Amino acid sequence: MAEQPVKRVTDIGPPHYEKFLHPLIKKNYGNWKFHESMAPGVFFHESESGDRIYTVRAGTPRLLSTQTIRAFADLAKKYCGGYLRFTSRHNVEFLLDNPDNIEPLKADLTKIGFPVGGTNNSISNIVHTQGWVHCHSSATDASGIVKAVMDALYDRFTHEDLPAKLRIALACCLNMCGAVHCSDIAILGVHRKPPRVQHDSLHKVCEIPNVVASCPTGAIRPATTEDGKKTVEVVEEQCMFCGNCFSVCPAMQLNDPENDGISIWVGGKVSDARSQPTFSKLAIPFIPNEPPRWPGVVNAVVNIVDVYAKNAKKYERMGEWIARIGWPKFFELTGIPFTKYHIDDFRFAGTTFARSAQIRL
Amino acid sequence: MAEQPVKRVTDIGPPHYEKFLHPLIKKNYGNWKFHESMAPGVFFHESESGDRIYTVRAGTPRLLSTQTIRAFADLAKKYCGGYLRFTSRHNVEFLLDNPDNIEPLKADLTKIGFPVGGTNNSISNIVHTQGWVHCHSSATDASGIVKAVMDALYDRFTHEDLPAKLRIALACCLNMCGAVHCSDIAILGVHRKPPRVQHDSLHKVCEIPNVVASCPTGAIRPATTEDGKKTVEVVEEQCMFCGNCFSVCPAMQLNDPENDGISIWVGGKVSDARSQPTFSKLAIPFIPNEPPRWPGVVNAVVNIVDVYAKNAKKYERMGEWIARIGWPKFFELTGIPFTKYHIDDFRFAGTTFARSAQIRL
Amino acid sequence: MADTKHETKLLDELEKGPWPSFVKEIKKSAEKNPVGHDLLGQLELSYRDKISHWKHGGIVGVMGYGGGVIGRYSDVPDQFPNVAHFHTLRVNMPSGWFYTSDVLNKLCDVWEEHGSGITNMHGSTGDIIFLGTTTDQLEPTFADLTANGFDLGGSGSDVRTPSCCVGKARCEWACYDTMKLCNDITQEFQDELHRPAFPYKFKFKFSGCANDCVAAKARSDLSIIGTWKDDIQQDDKAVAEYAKNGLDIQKDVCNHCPTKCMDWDGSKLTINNRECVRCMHCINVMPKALRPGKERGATLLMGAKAPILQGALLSSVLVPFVPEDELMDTIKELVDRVWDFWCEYGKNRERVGELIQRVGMGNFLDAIGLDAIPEMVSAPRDNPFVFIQTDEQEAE
Amino acid sequence: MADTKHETKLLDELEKGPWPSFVKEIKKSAEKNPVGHDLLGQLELSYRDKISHWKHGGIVGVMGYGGGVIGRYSDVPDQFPNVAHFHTLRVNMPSGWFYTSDVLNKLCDVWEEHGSGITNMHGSTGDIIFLGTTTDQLEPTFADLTANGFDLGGSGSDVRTPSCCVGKARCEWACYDTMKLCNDITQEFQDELHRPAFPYKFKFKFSGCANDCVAAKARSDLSIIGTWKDDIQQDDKAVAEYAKNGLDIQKDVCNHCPTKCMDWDGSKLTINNRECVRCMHCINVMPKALRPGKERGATLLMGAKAPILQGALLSSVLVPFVPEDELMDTIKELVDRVWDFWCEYGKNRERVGELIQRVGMGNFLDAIGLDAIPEMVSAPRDNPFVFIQTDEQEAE
Ligand code: SRM
Ligand code: SRM
Ligand code: SRM
Ligand code: SRM
Ligand code: SF4
Ligand code: SF4
Ligand code: SF4
Ligand code: SF4
Ligand code: SF4
Ligand code: SF4
Ligand code: SF4
Ligand code: SF4
Repeated sequence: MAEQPVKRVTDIGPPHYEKFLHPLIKKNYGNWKFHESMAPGVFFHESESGDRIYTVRAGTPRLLSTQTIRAFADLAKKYCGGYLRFTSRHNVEFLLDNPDNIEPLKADLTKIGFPVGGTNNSISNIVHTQGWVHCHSSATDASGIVKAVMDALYDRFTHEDLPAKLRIALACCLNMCGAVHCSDIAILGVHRKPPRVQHDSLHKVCEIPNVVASCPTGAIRPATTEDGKKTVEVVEEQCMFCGNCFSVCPAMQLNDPENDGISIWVGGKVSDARSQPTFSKLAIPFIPNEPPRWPGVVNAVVNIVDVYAKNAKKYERMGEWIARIGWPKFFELTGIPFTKYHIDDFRFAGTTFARSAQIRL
Repeated sequence: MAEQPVKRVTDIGPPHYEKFLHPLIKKNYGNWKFHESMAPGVFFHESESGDRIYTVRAGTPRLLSTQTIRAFADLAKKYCGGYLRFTSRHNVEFLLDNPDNIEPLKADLTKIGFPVGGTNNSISNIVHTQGWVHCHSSATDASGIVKAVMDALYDRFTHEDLPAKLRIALACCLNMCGAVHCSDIAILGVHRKPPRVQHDSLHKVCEIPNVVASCPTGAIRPATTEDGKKTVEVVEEQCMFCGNCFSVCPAMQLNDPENDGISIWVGGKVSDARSQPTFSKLAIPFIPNEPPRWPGVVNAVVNIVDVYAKNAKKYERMGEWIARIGWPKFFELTGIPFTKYHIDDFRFAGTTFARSAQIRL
Repeated sequence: MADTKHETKLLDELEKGPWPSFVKEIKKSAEKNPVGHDLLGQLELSYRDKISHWKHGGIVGVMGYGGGVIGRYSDVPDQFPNVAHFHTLRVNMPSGWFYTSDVLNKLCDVWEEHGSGITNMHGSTGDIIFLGTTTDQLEPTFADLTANGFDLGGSGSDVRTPSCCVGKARCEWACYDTMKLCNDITQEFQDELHRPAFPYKFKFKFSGCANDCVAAKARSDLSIIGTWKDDIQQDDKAVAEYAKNGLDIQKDVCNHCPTKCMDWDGSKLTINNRECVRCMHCINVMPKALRPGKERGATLLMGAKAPILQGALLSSVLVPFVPEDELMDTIKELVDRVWDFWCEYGKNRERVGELIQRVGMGNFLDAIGLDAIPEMVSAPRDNPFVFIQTDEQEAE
Repeated sequence: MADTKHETKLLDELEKGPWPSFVKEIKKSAEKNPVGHDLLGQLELSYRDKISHWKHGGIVGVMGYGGGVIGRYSDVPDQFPNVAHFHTLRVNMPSGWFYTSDVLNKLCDVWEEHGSGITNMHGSTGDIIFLGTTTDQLEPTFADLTANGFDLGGSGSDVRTPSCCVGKARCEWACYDTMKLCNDITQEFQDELHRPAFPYKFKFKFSGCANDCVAAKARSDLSIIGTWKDDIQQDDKAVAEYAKNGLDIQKDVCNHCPTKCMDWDGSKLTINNRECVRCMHCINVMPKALRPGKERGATLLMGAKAPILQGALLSSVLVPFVPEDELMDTIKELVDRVWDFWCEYGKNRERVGELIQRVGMGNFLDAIGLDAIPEMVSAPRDNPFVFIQTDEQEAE
């Protein structure tokens, strides 16, 4: 371990969670018997001892001011002894021992603008990433699209009337920080132009061999400028805009106002319930960036959600529904055009070809 | 087209099949209504007009002397106006309009040693290849193994008591002329040693660049012998013994008495009935060549057939049965050891990993 | 020819047992032609050495043809002079492997006169295999074959001998005339079959329905699989009959339907034909009650091959449905375009299926002028690495 | 600090609509700290230009740590001086994201004093994200954080902040104590978490059952998924109750069972527990009637990651079952071996999952000393290209 000044505290790790557990949770830790949902965003867990812990879940924009965090803290103080948590999808959960506090808490939450819901067969919060708020790689914004889409899907968050869970995630570039690759609906920022090499600066900021090595398709070659500077050149036809060269070298600019945009992917899931985890598959290769409210993306997502809601059977996740009706039917029902871009031509291409004469005719 | 001497006849193609069709078949061509099986190897097809054509199917070794072909011809003359055919699995079929001739024909066939059967849920003839009888690439013989295996499975050919069809194919090297890659059980000859380069002759008989290019793993490099002959060298760790270099260059000797042998593959199918076509999967990586009767291979195949026959449900092909019970169970029931060689490490490796927490425990 | 019998202790073991013996067959032919003895002798040696004693094939053939003969030489010619040369002829079989006794006898006459008298009925591509003769006998054999109306099949980088299932000749399920189409295509492409001009081999196989009795989907570059567009023909009385005779329609039929589009309420079978994928299972189980629809044709799939070099491939859907009467023209036009592209861009010894994988299905479709449709895939891509063209590029 | 409000015509559109608005959040924080105004200003510019205005991250951090801070600089610092430096701190959250009002307020105190007051609750790896401060504030923030019992999370080529589902704290299905194990592992590997020494990042995620509520199988190098070995705990009275209340047990439960190992005869539910693959569906549907078995533990799966560079990977089975009480030791021993091999043979920026694909699972297993078992594959290989070792070679 590196030298540290004496007084400086390091490597203490996170505080122990026990400090933050509701006494009733501590008491019944590991002894929960079953749960029951009471309303969208509200459910309770009952323990072997008969104790009940009530949960009220509210949606958040994930990007929170300290004021809002303090507001949540105040509500927790007011209604549940100051015990709350956040979920793996950026929702906040208040943990109550007294069911009488549920309605007042819901009322207060609604008053300050945070919707209660996101449970069971609803659309929960959108897992997302930084976008233009903080990241240099982003092919699109994150928070703005999430806001626009969730405005349109608001009732799907506060109601539980879908055939099954529907999980949406957004990532603003192919790095996929939102880990969107296994979502019922994935919103993914994409570039469509090869990197513009900054010949003057490249040799200063990057190791040429690393830049060349960074390209999965071998599109990058060492080169020299007229004035003899070491640099690289990109074989444009070989570039599929993954952005890896930019990740390793700032002099490989990819951002492009006109050609950056969004792709939509569907049918992925993570849970092993019924069917095994699967990747999301390409539905729409490209929708332009339309700030501030991305109507193209919003309509595309709403359309897919509505068609799914109308056609899927109970307990069928998006991908399970499509597996049953077949992809041709999915494209027909959603009206999304199928293009050559939908056909895999990467590493495992061929394994996804229709290698069978089983066809609906 | 190349010049031809005047009298010489070329490019006439095969004779027209109509010349060889039984009158009753010609009459009802395209008007068959249904078929019904009467006994193993015997079934009839009835046409809209009510006509019936009876088929008697007999197994053959595929390698036939003209005497035997003439014997078949005589039987056809005797019982069905001289009309017969062969099947896509090397069986012979006699086409009769008179059912009274079925039993006598069966009797004569049995007398000259050709078993009647191979229909429905039996084990039909083994599609196979040349082996040591005619091919230079063979890692094993073909006809000999087929004979030994079919001797052991004889009753499975003459009876129809399996859960479903069971199709066995054999290929004596990775070229897979038997197209064994989609068989319920595939018997495949394999090499296990890198090619022995014939340095003296190579430059005379082969184009070095072609030889280098022939290797899918890039294991072959240009080289020069002490006495300055152009040749190639093989990076042995990179060789997986596919034999492609030998196919393009005789100076890359692969045959090796001690290390050549046989691998067994299971669960493939071609038909689209119920489940889609699938490749056979590795069951046993290696069994040594044991001429003349290959007891190791015979026992391995018989064991797999018996376990399948005992455990599969009606209509389940080998691969459909395994899909239901899972591969761990297959290896448990057959007692075949699972090794690291069973795990794919070629192009699509990873797609066959168990990417799910769904496990029988 | 020296007539030398060889000791065959090991091979004799393969005369035992109930299954017909290829050793007996070779011995039979040896009675007429000593070549058989030397073949046995060399094979016995292979059985002892556990190794093939054939040398790498040389290029031999008949005048004007680039294929149809596989050259073969012994690596122990001194011990077995009669098989020093032991070439194979591939004789194009009639569609559906139909014969008469007379024509078989004629073929035997030819082969007894010019060769070993040993055959394969048939080779796994489907040809009649004449196994073993000498270079000088090739032309005479060919002359007698053509005189009897036969021609050679394919070998090398050409169209290989097309084959088909028995189809309408003896199967109630044939959705198109497999034997006629196989024969017409073979005749249409005689030049491509006899004179190798491709990067590698190209195989046609024709099956009349999805049961695929010639394994076309697994081993042909172009697989033509019969299917139908309208509803399965259903005879309710016959269905009831099956039920009465003890067939468990729910368990044995409906539960095995891949799309679960069948409903059996104990007395009435209802098929949702729009969901049916023409897998054939229900028809297979109840041939008297169910039959393919009346609006028939075929699905065209492309690209199957054995594993060398990039791993085995199964054919995949290119055209979901072609009406029976348009099949010949559609296939001719399709292969024309495919062969043009393949001959221009295919590498040496690269099958069409491998070419598609290398250039990408999207580019392949552009090249042959077909639109991408979802029926071509089991699922769209799951990786985001799309070589997408922006409008300007597309304009270019 | 210059306090300049910027015009935000476009962003103001995102204050409309029912879903809580991040723009409002930034504006709120701007009331206390002008940084917010410049962030809005630059973001508005991005909305106009349709492009990010952040420069490629620079290396900044706290003393002795290689991770935990993401450096960020504006490419328009003159227009927005307050965000010229706008670094992010990743603060390691408590297991299960549990807090008290007090501790949240303390965190807010720290961040209002040293940074923008803007946060993410939480980052998608799970950390508390302090969004935006200057280099000189990093050490002071860190000091106040540790004073309050918090530490930084991971970034760069190190162990990333492990996360877990709520588990036993509030879920009846947790098959092991996800929160404790997550916390113990985090504490165990503090050095690996703070001081990048790997070829690339390594992520742990802990889910108490196959529902996988932290999406571990999709996005963690080591995914620990709770499961059980014995039989599903079944309460027949409760099952009957569900049936009575209108649940269609055949349709809604049995038909969705992936192995069809459930039988419902209208009054009694029978589960063939040896065929059950612990998918959780039936339990999910009938939480009062069915529960995981009593002999609990977890399945260890390895290798998930996002698509860069070879395509996304899902974790695959490495150890089918580890009893709950052996989990900590087993995981420690396993990652020790995996990290050794990875650090020696992994390329720069190669995740463990990619390494396995490159060297082959067989070799990987040899390296970490695990035996190959069929549970590791969905099916054995279908290609014959086996790098098989002959006995001598193995001896070598
Ligand atoms: C709170 C949370 C765990 C946490 O530690 O934060 C959680 C909590 C519960 N999940 Fe979950 N899941 C949570 C994220 C997930 C995720 C991860 C994700 O979405 O990124 C998944 C995987 C989703 C996927 O497959 O793509 C997930 C898949 C499930 C499933 C399986 C659903 C399915 O049929 O595929 C169940 C079972 C069910 O809902 O019937 C489930 C069930 C539950 C139950 C009912 C478990 C229980 O008995 O307490 C919990 C509350 C009910 C609810 O939310 O309706 N939970 N659950 C997460 C809430 C996220 C949110 O705010 O919306
Ligand atoms: C004669 C032959 C066609 C030919 O032109 O030569 C043929 C003929 C018939 N096949 Fe076939 N099949 C023939 C090779 C095949 C092949 C190809 C192969 O085995 O290499 C297949 C694909 C096998 C596979 O999937 O790997 C094949 C898959 C089928 C199936 C589907 C079986 C399944 O459930 O997967 C049926 C339907 C059935 O049997 O119920 C079928 C059904 C039939 C029927 C019943 C069709 C009919 O109504 O006439 C024919 C006779 C019944 C029988 O053999 O029991 N035939 N059949 C072939 C006989 C080969 C032999 O001598 O054994
Ligand atoms: C005779 C036959 C095997 C048999 O005993 O039946 C055969 C024999 C040979 N095949 Fe084959 N192939 C035969 C059907 C096949 C099939 C099956 C089919 O056509 O349905 C396949 C698999 C399907 C396919 O084409 O992929 C097949 C895939 C190969 C390959 C691998 C081709 C590939 O692209 O993967 C080779 C290697 C090559 O072409 O160099 C090959 C090469 C050969 C050669 C010419 C050996 C060589 O490397 O030059 C063999 C000559 C043996 C000999 O001395 O007689 N043979 N070959 C079959 C042709 C008889 C006939 O015309 O009826
Ligand atoms: C902050 C966060 C997104 C968010 O808004 O929540 C994030 C932000 C960045 N990620 Fe990420 N990743 C974040 C979670 C993820 C996840 C999800 C997860 O961990 O569950 C993934 C996918 C899972 C995985 O690891 O595969 C993820 C996969 C990547 C990758 C691709 C890694 C790969 O092997 O494929 C990169 C590229 C890189 O490492 O160079 C990346 C790189 C980055 C960088 C550092 C950009 C870069 O190229 O250097 C981003 C900094 C943005 C910024 O300025 O703040 N980020 N990143 C997440 C971390 C917050 C936290 O600690 O809680
Ligand atoms: S997904 Fe891409 S752009 Fe978005 S935060 Fe992650 S690295 Fe940045
Ligand atoms: S974006 Fe990706 S494909 Fe294009 S040059 Fe950069 S690394 Fe290569
Ligand atoms: S499989 Fe191999 S050895 Fe057998 S005939 Fe074909 S090429 Fe020759
Ligand atoms: S056998 Fe195959 S892998 Fe080995 S050197 Fe020859 S071509 Fe390469
Ligand atoms: S493929 Fe179909 S049509 Fe042809 S023989 Fe087989 S079952 Fe009959
Ligand atoms: S043909 Fe196959 S898919 Fe169609 S109804 Fe019958 S079983 Fe179902
Ligand atoms: S993963 Fe399982 S144990 Fe954990 S919270 Fe979700 S359902 Fe409960
Ligand atoms: S857990 Fe899943 S696999 Fe097991 S019985 Fe229930 S539904 Fe079937």
